[in-house]
Amino acid sequence: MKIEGDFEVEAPRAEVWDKIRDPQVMGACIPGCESVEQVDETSYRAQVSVKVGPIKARFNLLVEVLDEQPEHTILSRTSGEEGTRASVVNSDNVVRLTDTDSGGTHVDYAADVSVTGRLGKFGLGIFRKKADQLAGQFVENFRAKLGVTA
Amino acid sequence: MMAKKVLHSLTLNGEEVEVASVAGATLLETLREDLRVLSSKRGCNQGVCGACTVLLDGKPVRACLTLTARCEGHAVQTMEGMNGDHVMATLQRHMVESGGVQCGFCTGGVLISARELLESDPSPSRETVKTALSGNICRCTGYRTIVDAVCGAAEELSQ
Amino acid sequence: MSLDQPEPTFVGGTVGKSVAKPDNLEKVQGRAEYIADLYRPGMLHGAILASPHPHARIRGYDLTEAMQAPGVVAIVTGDDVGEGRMGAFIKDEHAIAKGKVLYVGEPVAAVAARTEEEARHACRLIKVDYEELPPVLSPEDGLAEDAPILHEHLADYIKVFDAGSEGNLCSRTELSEGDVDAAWAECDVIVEDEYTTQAQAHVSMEPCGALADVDATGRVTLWSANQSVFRVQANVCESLGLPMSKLRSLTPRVGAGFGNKMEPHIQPITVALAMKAKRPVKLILTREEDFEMVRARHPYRVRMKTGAKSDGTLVARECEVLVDCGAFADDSPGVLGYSLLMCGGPYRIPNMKATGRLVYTNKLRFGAFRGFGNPQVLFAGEQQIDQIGEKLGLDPFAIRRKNMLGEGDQWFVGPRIGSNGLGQCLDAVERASRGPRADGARRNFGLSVTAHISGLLGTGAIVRMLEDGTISLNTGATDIGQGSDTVLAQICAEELKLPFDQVAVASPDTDGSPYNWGTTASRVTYTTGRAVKAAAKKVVDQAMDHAAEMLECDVEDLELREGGRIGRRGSNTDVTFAQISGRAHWAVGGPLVGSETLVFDEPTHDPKRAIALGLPFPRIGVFSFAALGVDVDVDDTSGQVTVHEAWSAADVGRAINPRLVEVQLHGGFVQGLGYSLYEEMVWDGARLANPSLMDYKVPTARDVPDAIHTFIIEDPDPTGPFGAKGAGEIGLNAAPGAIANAVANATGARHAQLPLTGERVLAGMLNSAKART
Amino acid sequence: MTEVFNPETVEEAVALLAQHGEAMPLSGGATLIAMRNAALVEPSHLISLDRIPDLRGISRDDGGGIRIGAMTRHFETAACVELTGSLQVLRRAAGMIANRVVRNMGTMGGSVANADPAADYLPALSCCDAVLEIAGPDGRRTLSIHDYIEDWYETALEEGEIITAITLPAPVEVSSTYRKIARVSGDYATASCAMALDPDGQGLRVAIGACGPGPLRDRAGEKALRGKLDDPSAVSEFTSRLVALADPVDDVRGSAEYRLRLIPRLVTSVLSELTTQKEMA
Repeated sequence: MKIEGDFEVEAPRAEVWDKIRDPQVMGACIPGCESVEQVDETSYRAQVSVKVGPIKARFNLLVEVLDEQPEHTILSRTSGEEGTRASVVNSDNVVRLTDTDSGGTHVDYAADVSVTGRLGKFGLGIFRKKADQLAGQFVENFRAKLGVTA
Repeated sequence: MMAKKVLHSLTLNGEEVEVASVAGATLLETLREDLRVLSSKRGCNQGVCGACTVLLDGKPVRACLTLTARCEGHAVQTMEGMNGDHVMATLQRHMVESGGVQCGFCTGGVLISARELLESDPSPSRETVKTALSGNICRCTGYRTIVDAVCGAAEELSQ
Repeated sequence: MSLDQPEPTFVGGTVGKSVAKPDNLEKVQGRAEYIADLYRPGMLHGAILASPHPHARIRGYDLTEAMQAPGVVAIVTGDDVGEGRMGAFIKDEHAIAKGKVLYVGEPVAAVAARTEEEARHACRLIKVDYEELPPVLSPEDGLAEDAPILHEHLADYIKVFDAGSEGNLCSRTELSEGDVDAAWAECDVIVEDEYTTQAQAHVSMEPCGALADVDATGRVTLWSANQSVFRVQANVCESLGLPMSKLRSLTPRVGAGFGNKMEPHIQPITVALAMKAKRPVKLILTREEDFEMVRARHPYRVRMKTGAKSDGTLVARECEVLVDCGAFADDSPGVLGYSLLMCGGPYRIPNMKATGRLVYTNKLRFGAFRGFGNPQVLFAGEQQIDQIGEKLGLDPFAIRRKNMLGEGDQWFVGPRIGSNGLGQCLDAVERASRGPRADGARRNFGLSVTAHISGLLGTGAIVRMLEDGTISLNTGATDIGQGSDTVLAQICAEELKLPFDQVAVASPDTDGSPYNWGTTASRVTYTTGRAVKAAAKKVVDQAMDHAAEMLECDVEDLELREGGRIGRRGSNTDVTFAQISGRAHWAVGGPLVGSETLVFDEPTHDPKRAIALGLPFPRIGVFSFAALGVDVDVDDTSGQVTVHEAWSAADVGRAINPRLVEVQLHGGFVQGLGYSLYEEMVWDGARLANPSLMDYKVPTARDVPDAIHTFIIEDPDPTGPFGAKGAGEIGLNAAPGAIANAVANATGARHAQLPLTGERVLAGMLNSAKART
Repeated sequence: MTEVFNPETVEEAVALLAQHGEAMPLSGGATLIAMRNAALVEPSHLISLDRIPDLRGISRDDGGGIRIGAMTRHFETAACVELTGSLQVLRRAAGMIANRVVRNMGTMGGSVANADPAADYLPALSCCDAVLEIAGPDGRRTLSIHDYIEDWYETALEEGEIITAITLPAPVEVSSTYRKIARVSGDYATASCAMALDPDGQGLRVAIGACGPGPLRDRAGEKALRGKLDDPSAVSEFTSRLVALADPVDDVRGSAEYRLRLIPRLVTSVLSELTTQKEMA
């Protein structure tokens, strides 16, 4: 399942970069994120809850930066599982930052997400909608963190 | 931790039974694992295939979607308890002869659905039969010979 | 029956009679026992942990928590199985994932516990340390130069034919005759297109399962849902390193197969669990597991080009296929080779070239499924025949009649055709479908023909005359519900001139049954039937020898009479089978036993005629033929296709049991209808997105035509038992071609992609409307 | 393992739900037990509503309005002779759910509470301007069907609340119907259309199913279309507005693009069916 999007913020690229690289900021922006714990310079753990109607899941995620070109591009991988409840999630993520003409930052993001196990046995339509929604909420939260509004 | 069992009493094929099942068990689990009543089959456990169909108070239901707790004090009938029934026996004979039985895994569910149809509509059209059986998936016969059997039985019974 | 009891009355020859299957009775009464219905004292329940990754190295397991879970007795992982590998054509598969996982859903570990619920719970507690590897998700990706390799040791695997394996290329096949490249110049009309077909799930109503028990000496008894107790024995023993003599394989009633239960891979896991637990273990898959773990029909990409002269004479065809193998070879090399062999259809095409590649991918394995690679190439080929006919003003029946192969002709690459009733099949469909049909703006007719073989590999039969003169027949062929036990008993009874009910059919048992490759490839009636007839004949011959001594005459003067008696020609004097058998058992010569084994041994390839590289079946079988017409209606609003009526005519040589042949044609057609219109396994990346009956839909009674007319054409095959040929697959093959042709006739739009969903057909309608304006 | 309770009053059920955090109300089970069998939900407690007499039965109030108890099973709704005219659409929708056996089990309340966007009742109830009766820890309330769906599988039902009944305005003698496009008989809708004509035949009410989180209903558009049902360009403008409201998913039943394509085709085809019916009558 591919989730893609882009948005602009009226904040300089360096600031956006710092926020994106800060697990605490990310944790506060990820919808359903319950806790964040830095593991080392390039990875952190997060506990994230997701709910689709009556279906509830809580994932223990590990986010690892695989490659970064500071202030431009960050490639990361999110992997995790649902405790003993048998779903596994993996996501390859890319975020690219570029300057806008007005001195702000344009953010392109893309993630290729796979969920297998218990939650992976059913049609993907609703999950995709949910993922798009979560991405939208993230963007909203992220803007808020930067102190800008849409 | 040992799974907690709950005692249920229900009427199965005309007899009062008491059975201990894991809390929250489905009727299909209770029938098969606790009572070894095996004519009801687990084909999908999602209520789609119809191989587990049984009668609850005379109406066909999916045993896999029915909690045993819900059957407390109610009457459940499986094929084991219907073999003596005249209408069922007629349906069975027509199924045997028409070629409506191949692998047989869906057959019990098909017959129970057909039995209930003939109760409410003794002379159904072929379309009515197909509609009544549309919740019983058969992957072998292509349905034609099953519909033949149900219509043949209906005709014989109406004479 | 003792000698003084009344003798049985003979009811007439049973071959050609629609005898009801004896197993029907227990099935309608809910008494038939399938694998899930078997219980043994002290039995445990098994469950499987499936891989969440499409491609990963297994670094290790942590079983601590799972072992402590309630009810758990044993856990099996790749560490518990040796280096043995199983596989029908290429031995590339361990009993359970070892070292690597190759698809989402692959069994990684299995638990035996007191209850199924406990076993499933414990599976969730097993921790597997994976190192993820990049997956290969399509054949195209698999062939890319820098593609990750699934089977690093492919070169070392045992292969039973020249597979040409390399990298992720599992096998390749190349067949040609004539000179295709030169022939295009002779053609007045050429059609060419690229077709794609989808993965179809078998959806046998009974999911796969097994029950294994180990005795005090370590010998295993294994019951399982299968299409061959012998393939079960072979796969379990190869993958677990057991001598075959240490495993007894049996079968209860089987809830259908369609190919899904042919190459077993749940059985080795169950046996490993039972050996480790030292207790009987039963393992039954859920429906979702049956979708994700077992196998499906191969997705194909077919590029096909066909050329003809202006009078409609076919001149050349080229066909190139790219086949998704999935993670393991399974029966796939055979499917690829067979579809290339069949890609010309039952036509005389002097210049043919067919090439194909089979590529490993990180998906569940694809394998045998009723039709075995034939429906995919027919979907392409039968549309091209119609297109050529349209361009030349020849109707679908005429162009097919003009080009069809006849008796004695050689099929592509060489096999000689025995009996051929295709012309009569076309006549039957044309006559019956010509009648008045309901009119509609988007209603039309479509036609397809097909051929299919029956034969293949070893088989046998043992016919024993019991003390009372009745018969025990043992063939080792699993009846998966289609009625082979009934048909084989009919053949046996006919040869012995006994009433049908005096022949008992033994359940397959590797301890006592003669080898039978399997209930697959439309082969049991033809191949096993031949063995049964020959074995029964031997019993008759032995009985004749006894009778000659008992009646003090020459064998030449004797005749076999109905009801199990042998008498002197021209006299009423005779002896009964009971008298003969009694004499044989207690006085002279010993009990009467006739046995026969055979293998179909006519070569497929005629080297004088054709070039063949990587042919997995050097000997295949005899040809059955069929024609299928359908009347479809396309809904203007949704584009959805409804099949109102179907005419299915099949030349099966001789229908031993006409009713059972008809039901094969009905059932095959309906499974083909689902394949043509909506059945499709969908992947989201590496994950199968619809492994449930909620999301994967098969036809219900309301989705199929009530009017499926069948026409049995009997053009007896000289080698078949009473002339019979196979009928198991031929009813399905032609469905996608016929339905696609009907949809094209109804909407004006051709479709090169299956299934023909409402969505695709509507898009086609809108495009062709646009093209017209 | 799930503990099951069989309360006999609504109050008892509501109290049990409040008492057990992970408890879920269970009505017919056709969906919830299927989800539990697949481990999609793992409730610690199930509060079965099966033995609460108040939740059963279909009745008529003094004004002719119809009240359908939440535990009314699909087969009862499909056979209910009170559902005539403008309410025929609901009866037809009930008769198209899954298959005969599942219709013996599933309930209207359960289906509405589950809020599957592809299920059949919601568009039909939207077309009927139904009102939900709800009971919860804070007492009883009613809610218009139009305010019920908030998002994908998200409803205005609060934690601990259950639906007790669905009420419908008194039927009027007009044509109404329900049509669904589904892959096979008994499947969930790829797209569906519930439609009723106005009593004077000059206007319509229409709700589209399976093309967004909830039924698509454009009441302003319906108003604008009044008197212009035989004007193809007005109908086309109306269906374009519905398409603009849609937010369909791509799933195994069809792509979002196909669903968008189906909306105007369904509306046009069902409208022509209803107007033909009216002319014939």
